[in-house]
Amino acid sequence: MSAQTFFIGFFGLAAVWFGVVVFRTHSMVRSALALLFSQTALGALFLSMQAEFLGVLQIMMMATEMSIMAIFMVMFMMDPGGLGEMDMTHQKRLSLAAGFVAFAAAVAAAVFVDWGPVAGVAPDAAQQTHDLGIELLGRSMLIFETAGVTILTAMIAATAVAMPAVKRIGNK
Amino acid sequence: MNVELLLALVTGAALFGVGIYGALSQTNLVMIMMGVELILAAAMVNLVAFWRYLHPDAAAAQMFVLIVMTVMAIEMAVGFGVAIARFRARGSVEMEEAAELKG
Amino acid sequence: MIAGARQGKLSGLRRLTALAMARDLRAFIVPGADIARAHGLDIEAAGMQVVASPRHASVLLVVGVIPPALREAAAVIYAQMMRPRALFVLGPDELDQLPEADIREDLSQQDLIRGVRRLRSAFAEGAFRPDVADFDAPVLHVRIQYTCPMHPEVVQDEPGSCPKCGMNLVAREAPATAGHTHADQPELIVDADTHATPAQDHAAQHGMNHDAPAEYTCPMHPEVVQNEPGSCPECGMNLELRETKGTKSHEDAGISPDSDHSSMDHNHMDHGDMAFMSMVGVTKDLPRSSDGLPMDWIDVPFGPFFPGLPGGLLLTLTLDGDTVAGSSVQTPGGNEELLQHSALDAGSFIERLAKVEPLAPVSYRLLACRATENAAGVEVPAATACARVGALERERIASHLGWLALFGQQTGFDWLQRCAASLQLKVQNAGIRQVLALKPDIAFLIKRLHRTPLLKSRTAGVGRLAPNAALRGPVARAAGIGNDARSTDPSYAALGFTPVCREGCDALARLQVRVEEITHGLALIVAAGAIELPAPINIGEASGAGEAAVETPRGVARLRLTLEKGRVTAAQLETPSTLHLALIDPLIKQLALGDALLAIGSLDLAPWEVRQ
Amino acid sequence: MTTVLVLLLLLAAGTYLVAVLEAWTASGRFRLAGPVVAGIALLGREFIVPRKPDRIFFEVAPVLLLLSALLAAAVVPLTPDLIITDLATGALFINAALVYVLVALLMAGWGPNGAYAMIGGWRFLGQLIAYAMLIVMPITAVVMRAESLLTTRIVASQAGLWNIVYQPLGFMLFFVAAMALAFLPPFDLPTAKAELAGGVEAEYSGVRLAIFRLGRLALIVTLAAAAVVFYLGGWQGPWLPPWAWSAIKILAVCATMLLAGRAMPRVRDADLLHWCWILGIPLALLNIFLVGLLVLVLP
Repeated sequence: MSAQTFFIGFFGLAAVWFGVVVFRTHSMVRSALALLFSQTALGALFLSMQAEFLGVLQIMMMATEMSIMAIFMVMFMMDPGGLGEMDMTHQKRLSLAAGFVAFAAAVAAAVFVDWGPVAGVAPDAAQQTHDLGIELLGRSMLIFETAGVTILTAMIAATAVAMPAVKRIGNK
Repeated sequence: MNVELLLALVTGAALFGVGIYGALSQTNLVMIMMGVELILAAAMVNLVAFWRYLHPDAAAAQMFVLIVMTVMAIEMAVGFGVAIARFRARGSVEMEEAAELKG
Repeated sequence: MIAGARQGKLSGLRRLTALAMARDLRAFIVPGADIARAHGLDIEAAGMQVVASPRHASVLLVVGVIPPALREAAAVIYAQMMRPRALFVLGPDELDQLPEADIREDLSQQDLIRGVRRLRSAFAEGAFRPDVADFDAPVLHVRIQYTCPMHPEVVQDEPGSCPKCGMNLVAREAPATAGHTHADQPELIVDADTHATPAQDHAAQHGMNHDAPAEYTCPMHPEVVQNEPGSCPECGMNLELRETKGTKSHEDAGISPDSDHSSMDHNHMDHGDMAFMSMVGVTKDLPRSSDGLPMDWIDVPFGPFFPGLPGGLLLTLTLDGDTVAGSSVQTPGGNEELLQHSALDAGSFIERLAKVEPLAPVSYRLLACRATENAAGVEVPAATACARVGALERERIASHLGWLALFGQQTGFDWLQRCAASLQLKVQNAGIRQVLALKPDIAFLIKRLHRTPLLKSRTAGVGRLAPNAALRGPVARAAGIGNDARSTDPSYAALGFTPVCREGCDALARLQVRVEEITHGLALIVAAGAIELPAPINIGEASGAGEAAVETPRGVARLRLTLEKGRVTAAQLETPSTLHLALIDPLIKQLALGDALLAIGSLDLAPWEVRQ
Repeated sequence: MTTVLVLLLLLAAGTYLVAVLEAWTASGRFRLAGPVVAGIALLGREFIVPRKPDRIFFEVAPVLLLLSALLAAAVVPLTPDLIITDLATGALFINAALVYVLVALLMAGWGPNGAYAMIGGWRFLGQLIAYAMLIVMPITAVVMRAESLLTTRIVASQAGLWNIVYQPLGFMLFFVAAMALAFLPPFDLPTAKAELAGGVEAEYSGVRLAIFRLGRLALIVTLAAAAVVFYLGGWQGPWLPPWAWSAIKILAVCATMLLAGRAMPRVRDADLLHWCWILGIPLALLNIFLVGLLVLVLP
């Protein structure tokens, strides 16, 4: 077993385990931080698959994102500390079944599809970063720009929705 | 069949399953968003794995992952915007109480 | 040997750490650094470092007399400190809730230094002991109750499930009776048998109170509140029922100080037997923040020994995030009879009044002197009156410097804190020559203060007060009211006095007024040419009624008294801080926490002189 | 392996000197033995666990703070060869590691179940959203000039002209944001002594407090080292050997960071957010634009 296999397995397991913890813990802050560590483990998984830029970016982006998640969890949950051990789920059986079926189907696809020849080596990290930059600002520029504009629109829209409706309706 | 590719894909599948379970079973909007984040994360794992083991020379695959990250951020922004607005109006982001959203 | 030693044999590595602990003394000062300075103590020069949290302290330094009301809080502070910990008492005070003092010295800098030396050897030898007893005090006993996180009105002494929704009940501490700096003590003695105090019963009743006055409010416009149902004048939506906030804060007091993780409690009761827990129900009665979100408010105690507030001031803030939603203030004692039910002779009365307020003893001594002289009809020679002005102004300078030190501490402006504190220590007992010698240092401090970046943006607009009759002293003068007892004082008129006045009514204006008064005070001392403590004049067997007013550093204090054959039989004191205390609540509403504390600090309250 | 050990030792030495400096700026007393005495004393003192804590968070937070500082230090070169790992994404990695300072403080705030700590933790979160951009965007401009994310390449790109001259605006923004990230005065909102009795630090005692403070000091050194690499030409300089230049520059930046905030009052959090959004981010964008122009115009 190569080191790469080991690390992929290890970080994959960690990511899944933290993912499960998200829905198992009663404390909402723990839940948000479990999601953070799940995503961080994925970042490490990317690193062990030699996708250096993506891995580091994932580790960086998710930390801020999930920290913000944590504060919203505390705001919007009935029992953020989880001391009441209340159950906040519904249609549990259906969800479990759906989750399991999705998992099984995806695994089946992974196992039974012929993925074709496997490439041995990836380009080194500096080359990858360079290629990605060229790709982003060359062929995929339109998609990249669209994504940028979309995120800006989403930011503005979200802010507008979230702002208090001061005198907006009142003036009609 | 490459072991590493399989491991990565199974990881993706497991995250996908957990995410589906979370998105369906949780009653709170924020928790549902967490489920969706996991589903998107699963997609990212698969994309990276395909890039690494099938097309390591295609930079477009990496760009695709960046797009998924953007989608995650957008989902967060819009989700929280809606959550704040609902919380302000109704004092709750529980889905059981969002009858009027069903349309 | 110290009572708060840590368990273990003193050997090897532990001996080394004990030696390090003896070198590294970190003190938490009770009741506060301001009192220590007023007694002329320089803690840092004596070799101890002052810390802000009892968790970081190894020495509890008690300065002077602690009123009985604060002793419980002192015991809680002691219980929160890390072991090995020592109790270092300066002064003759017996503290009933605390263990026997490890080191006891008199109240002076030499004694403090000697005490620190003794403390070092006590730590080096007795930091670890194989047999240590846990510190135990009645205030640390906590009764555990069980309550439903969804239905806080369900409270019982046994674990079980909620009769309304079937959830498991969670344990919590029964509401405490006194406020502490930190509500959570490290050592808990769980005592399920303690009977509920009246205060707790009261809180429990409030939780069940269905008859609370109802208010109707618009879900979109929280500012719309009326007493009857109807539609919102702004958007036409139907108004929703909510209960008034009064009940909420009472009921909350038990859980909130430790910002309990299950803090989404509420006092909504009409869920009936709903199987599904409605979050709408949970948040319906929560108070709305200024941005319209129904948020959970927590009550956080600040004081009585909080590092950023005058020592002894017990402030409880209801915090909505980082914003202050409400507050309550308490001061230690203040109800003591001036005469303690018996007539005092004039000399002891003056001594007694000088001790009322440790932060401004000269002013109160002068007040008592003047009132007795007025009652006896004695005239004071002009030279003495002039020298008394010198002493009063010296105290004003020292007090304002002390306030600057507190201001520096509050704003994290270390240089100002250090510089102002050391100047205060030098000025407060200096003779006229020394005061004049310190003039350049004070001028440098003021010049540097004027050039400080960010100072304006930090203070301008904070703690804005409408000019009104309840303002006294520098606070009034910063609001443009020339309220100054010195203007009518003939001995001041002879020295060419004009009051300092500023418009602005905010913390910046108060800072400027105090700084300017320091400069004016120096000029007045130069004009007076002498400093002499007011001494009681022999009034013989005189009788009569008299009154006097003195402009203390915090504002005018008035004293009325009746003399009968040389003995004071009745006395009535009016102090500026009593009036200022009532300003706090409206002053800090909707301010951010840092601004709120700064606003309170800018009032320069002296909790000790508050009389109710 | 030896590189790692040497660098860790150097980091420890730097941290120690910074501890001495910080004690000096805070109390006005220069005691060379102060930090070691305080550290040993804390090791012997009791570690108190408050009531009803989130024990995992409470225990992990100080370690995570230290870890994130150490990880960020791993890609900082002291000389061309003295670097633990010269990652191809080094400049981004520093960022990624430092974001976990926020996570650590959030955990330290939530863990002990105390109001002061919790407010401190949330305050830092509010702060970070404002200035995280001010760390990333100046680094972007630095990377644009170097045309590489490699930290060694970034230093090499400044051979002719240090970035502090090439893009002074970026340096100022990065410096201020770094001070805010290390919650140094005047940005010490999460640990404000007189507002929150120590804030996130308030409930820590004994060994954990020692680790928390150590992590914070290591963070200051790392940030100073990053500032040196990005803007002050790293190891470059005449006469002295490269390592000496790195050391001198890092200590000088540390001292400036520690001293700068002591002579002014703490910033209000509302003001900080306001300035970051209204002033900081437009200036950072302007900086990127200017550097882009310079890169295109200058050969």
